[in-house]
Amino acid sequence: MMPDRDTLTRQLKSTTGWEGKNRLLVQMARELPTLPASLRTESHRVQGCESQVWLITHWQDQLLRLQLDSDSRVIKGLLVLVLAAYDGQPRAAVAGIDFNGWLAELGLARFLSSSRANGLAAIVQRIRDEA
Amino acid sequence: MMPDRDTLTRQLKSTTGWEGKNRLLVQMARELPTLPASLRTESHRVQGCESQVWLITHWQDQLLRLQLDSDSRVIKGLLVLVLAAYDGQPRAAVAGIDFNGWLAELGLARFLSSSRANGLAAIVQRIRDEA
Amino acid sequence: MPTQPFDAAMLRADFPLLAAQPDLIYLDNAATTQKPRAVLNAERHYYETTNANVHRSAHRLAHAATEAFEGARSTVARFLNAASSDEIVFTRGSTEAINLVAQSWGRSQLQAGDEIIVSTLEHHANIVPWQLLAYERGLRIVAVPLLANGQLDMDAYAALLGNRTRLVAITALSNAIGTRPDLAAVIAAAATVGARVLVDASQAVAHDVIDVQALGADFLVFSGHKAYGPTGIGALWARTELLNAMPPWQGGGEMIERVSFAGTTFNRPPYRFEAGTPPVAQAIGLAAALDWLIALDRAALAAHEDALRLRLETALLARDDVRLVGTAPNKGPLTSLAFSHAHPFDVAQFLDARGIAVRVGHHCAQPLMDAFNLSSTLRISLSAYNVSSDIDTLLAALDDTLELLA
Amino acid sequence: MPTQPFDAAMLRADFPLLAAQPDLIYLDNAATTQKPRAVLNAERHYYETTNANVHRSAHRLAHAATEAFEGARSTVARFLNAASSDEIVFTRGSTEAINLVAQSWGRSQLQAGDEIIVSTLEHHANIVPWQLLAYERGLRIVAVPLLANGQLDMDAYAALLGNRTRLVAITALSNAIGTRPDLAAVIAAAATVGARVLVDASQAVAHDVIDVQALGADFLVFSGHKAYGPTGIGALWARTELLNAMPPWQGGGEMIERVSFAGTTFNRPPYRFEAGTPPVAQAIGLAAALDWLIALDRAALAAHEDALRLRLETALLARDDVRLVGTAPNKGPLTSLAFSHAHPFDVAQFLDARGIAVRVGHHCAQPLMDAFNLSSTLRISLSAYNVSSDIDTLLAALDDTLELLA
Ligand SMILES: Cc1ncc(COP(=O)(O)O)c(C=O)c1O
Ligand SMILES: Cc1ncc(COP(=O)(O)O)c(C=O)c1O
Repeated sequence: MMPDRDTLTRQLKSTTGWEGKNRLLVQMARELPTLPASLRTESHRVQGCESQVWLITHWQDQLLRLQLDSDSRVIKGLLVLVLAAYDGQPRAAVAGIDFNGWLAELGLARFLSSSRANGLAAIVQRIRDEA
Repeated sequence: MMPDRDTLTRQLKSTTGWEGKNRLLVQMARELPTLPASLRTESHRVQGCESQVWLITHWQDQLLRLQLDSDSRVIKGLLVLVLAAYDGQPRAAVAGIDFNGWLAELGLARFLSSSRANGLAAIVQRIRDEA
Repeated sequence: MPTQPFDAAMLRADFPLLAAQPDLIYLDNAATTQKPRAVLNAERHYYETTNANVHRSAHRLAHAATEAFEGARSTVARFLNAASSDEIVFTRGSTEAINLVAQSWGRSQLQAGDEIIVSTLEHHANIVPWQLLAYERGLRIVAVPLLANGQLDMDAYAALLGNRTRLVAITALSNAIGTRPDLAAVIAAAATVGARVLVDASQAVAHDVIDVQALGADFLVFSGHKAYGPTGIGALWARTELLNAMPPWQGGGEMIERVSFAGTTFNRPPYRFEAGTPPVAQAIGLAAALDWLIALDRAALAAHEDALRLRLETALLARDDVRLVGTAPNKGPLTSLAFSHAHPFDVAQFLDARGIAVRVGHHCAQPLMDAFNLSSTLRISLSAYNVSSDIDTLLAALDDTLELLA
Repeated sequence: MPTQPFDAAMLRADFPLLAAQPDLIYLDNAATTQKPRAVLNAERHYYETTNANVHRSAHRLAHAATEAFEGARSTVARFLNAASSDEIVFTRGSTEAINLVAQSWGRSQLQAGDEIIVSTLEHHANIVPWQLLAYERGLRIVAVPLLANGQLDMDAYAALLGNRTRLVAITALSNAIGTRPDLAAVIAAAATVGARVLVDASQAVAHDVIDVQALGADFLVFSGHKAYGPTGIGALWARTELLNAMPPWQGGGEMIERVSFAGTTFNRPPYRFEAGTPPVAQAIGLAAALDWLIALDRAALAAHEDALRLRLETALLARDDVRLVGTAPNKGPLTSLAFSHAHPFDVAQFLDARGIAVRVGHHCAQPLMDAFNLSSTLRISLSAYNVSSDIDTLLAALDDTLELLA
């Protein structure tokens, strides 16, 4: 059972300091199952230059379903947040989700910098493009 | 009779201030005969973007002979200096003439700035190329 | 209507160079403007607190540098009222921006026989890139002539437009004689033949409020150094759909998605057009300049500059040994002069001796000078920090100089 | 032999950013260096005392600006020991300089079937411009492979050289793994087939004494921001006879001699290649950076940086969960790492949390990463102001981090 938004919000907000938050992300990464190698294909890869990230989306009963993975544990921890924000959402809700705002609230805005360095901005963009 | 180097040096050195020097150049310009329109041709024109300058060189009895003109009187005054420095010089002497040094001594270095704006640097270059 | 008069004298205090040289009368603003302290501070602050390479590293400084750089892009977008900051490509200046359009859009879109219309008002930067392209691709460059007062000949323009016209390259404000073409009319007419329009806003940017969405052009370029910003930075604005269709121009870091010897794929705009480390500190300085400009009462600024020009031109019109070159209605704040008995260069020398900086020459607009049958003019170009005593001192110095050279 | 040890700690005081952030350990110098006060002061002083457009106006400021700008060109020439300052073309940086060579020299000199040799060490900036040209002109790009330690495979290089080889594009110092190819041997071999050589000195410029005349290359490029200078400026050095034969690339002001709609003639080099208003203040900042560098004991500086690298690499070699990527002899002062149990990005995150700035990624050298079968490394790159305690702090932080991520 993946942690929900509220739990994640509580945990991350109560952790101060960049090191602490990164530690928590690494721990959270353990919750996310590894994507089988067969699904880690080029077409599921999202462009980012520091780590590899894979994203698979599909619609099930009108709800968005995500599978996500990364070779970096910190990024994988962030993907847990992506999952909590978007997985299981109806199409109409996706555009309204302020993921960037949530990250900022959690003190993690730095990951969402305009930088293309990590693939996170691209992930969120791809998800929004799906809806 | 054109003024010689020593006379020019004396006059310019005893004149202080940018306005005074420019006034003197304008006066000196009167000494330089106007080039007939038939000689003010494109091939005698030296490139400079603020005023037009014409230069004709030839060798007479192994000595360099210059005809010079400009539509600007200040530049024409400077051409009097060029004439005093180079006209009548033997080929072997031309390369050794430190015209820039002389201008600096006269407080006129600004005209010889690396700038291509006035054609003076180009004139001196062309004369040196002749020899 | 501005609610209170524009206080240029107070503004001067923002400019360290002007404050340090109270006797300098700087009237060469169309060549480059002086820089307010806010711009110098912004650049320095960036270097002293943030400096790192952008987009590439994940450490704290690199993050802050990227945010500052992309924030600068947003400021430019806001300043131009662009639909998105993705429509802003940073360049070294106007010249590079026009070359980018010529070499990326032009090379990919234009074919032999196609026509590019340029006006006779244009700066070399908006002529030579098209000539180079025309020479390479067999295009035709067609020049719109001027009326005697320096206005664009709109009838001739209408007649030149045709189904081979692919681009109209036009200045928003002539750097040599101040004419502001009727851009709305130029753009509307171009639209009737499906031609694209590139607006050279190099001069307009410091004086006019620019709204690219309202304007309806396709490309617009400007240089930071002419709008109170640093050297080494400028921008191209282009509509998203045009940028998306444009191939890369320069290759290198930033503009790629994936590089291999087998094949390389490219990043999306605007990054596709920003190969290599960008001028980061300069983009931040430019944003500070635009913020400084945005904070002014722009209508009052324009009225102030126009009043100075009229004060100058009214006085000069009374002289019969001075000729105003370019007398179009709605001119920008610059005045170009020819003299009946004196060479502009000589006049400028004597003005310079009194600390008055003006420019003499063809102003990188030789075809325009040719049209007026002049080889050079003396140009007085105004800016926010000029004051009416600058004009009066200039006029007095002109009196003396023209007498001396009579 | 340096006569006394290099005092990096004292040097740090010259750097306002480092002085203001004493806890920052900046080890991302290959991305961009910090700027000494002398550079910031030179730029600011220019804006506050001299600022004007160059080459164009005749007033006092314009004259002084032109002198300062051309003086900066002479400083670059002196720094590289160029035969003449006419061989120095100012560009935005290395990337633009390489694109200039590709698009001017390359387009005018190369034909379908010609070959360009690039090494597998190259930064994207020294690959993609050649790929774009190759695609347009039907050229072949040939890559020199590496040995396992990251050295250039000189036998393979010799075998690739042939009578179709027209250019060899080679780095002086790899930004990703630190290899310094044997440039003398590379250039001598190229000469035997009459190929030109372009040297990418982007990384070398901050560390090595460069003498273009002794080197015998044809083109050399570098970026100011990697050598303690400002962003937005760099240079191309090229031999006079090559520049003279090269057609213009970008069109605009400065690069022309005479413009008319009937035909345009071009200025001589280097001006022919500097269209538009150049990055004046940045050129002056660059000259200040090079002067600052020239004033150091360069041999002592090199010894200092090398000692830091050895201190780091010696400690890391003792660990079996860390792998040095690139172990060529005579490496430059940078170290690239892979970890057996941790992702470089995660390691860098924890280092960043302790104020240690390093870079993770492909370092704009994907073909090189592909050759090592890696998608990224963690790179520690050193500079004059790094001290041995930086290395010790880094090593301690690495210990903790690798344990945490084990
Ligand atoms: C070896 C090498 N070449 C070229 C470049 C490109 O330099 P710039 O991005 O400053 O144009 C870099 C740096 O990014 C580099 O390290
Ligand atoms: C109207 C106009 N267009 C283009 C330019 C070129 O700008 P830059 O030299 O900054 O590239 C200038 C200024 O020189 C200009 O006044």
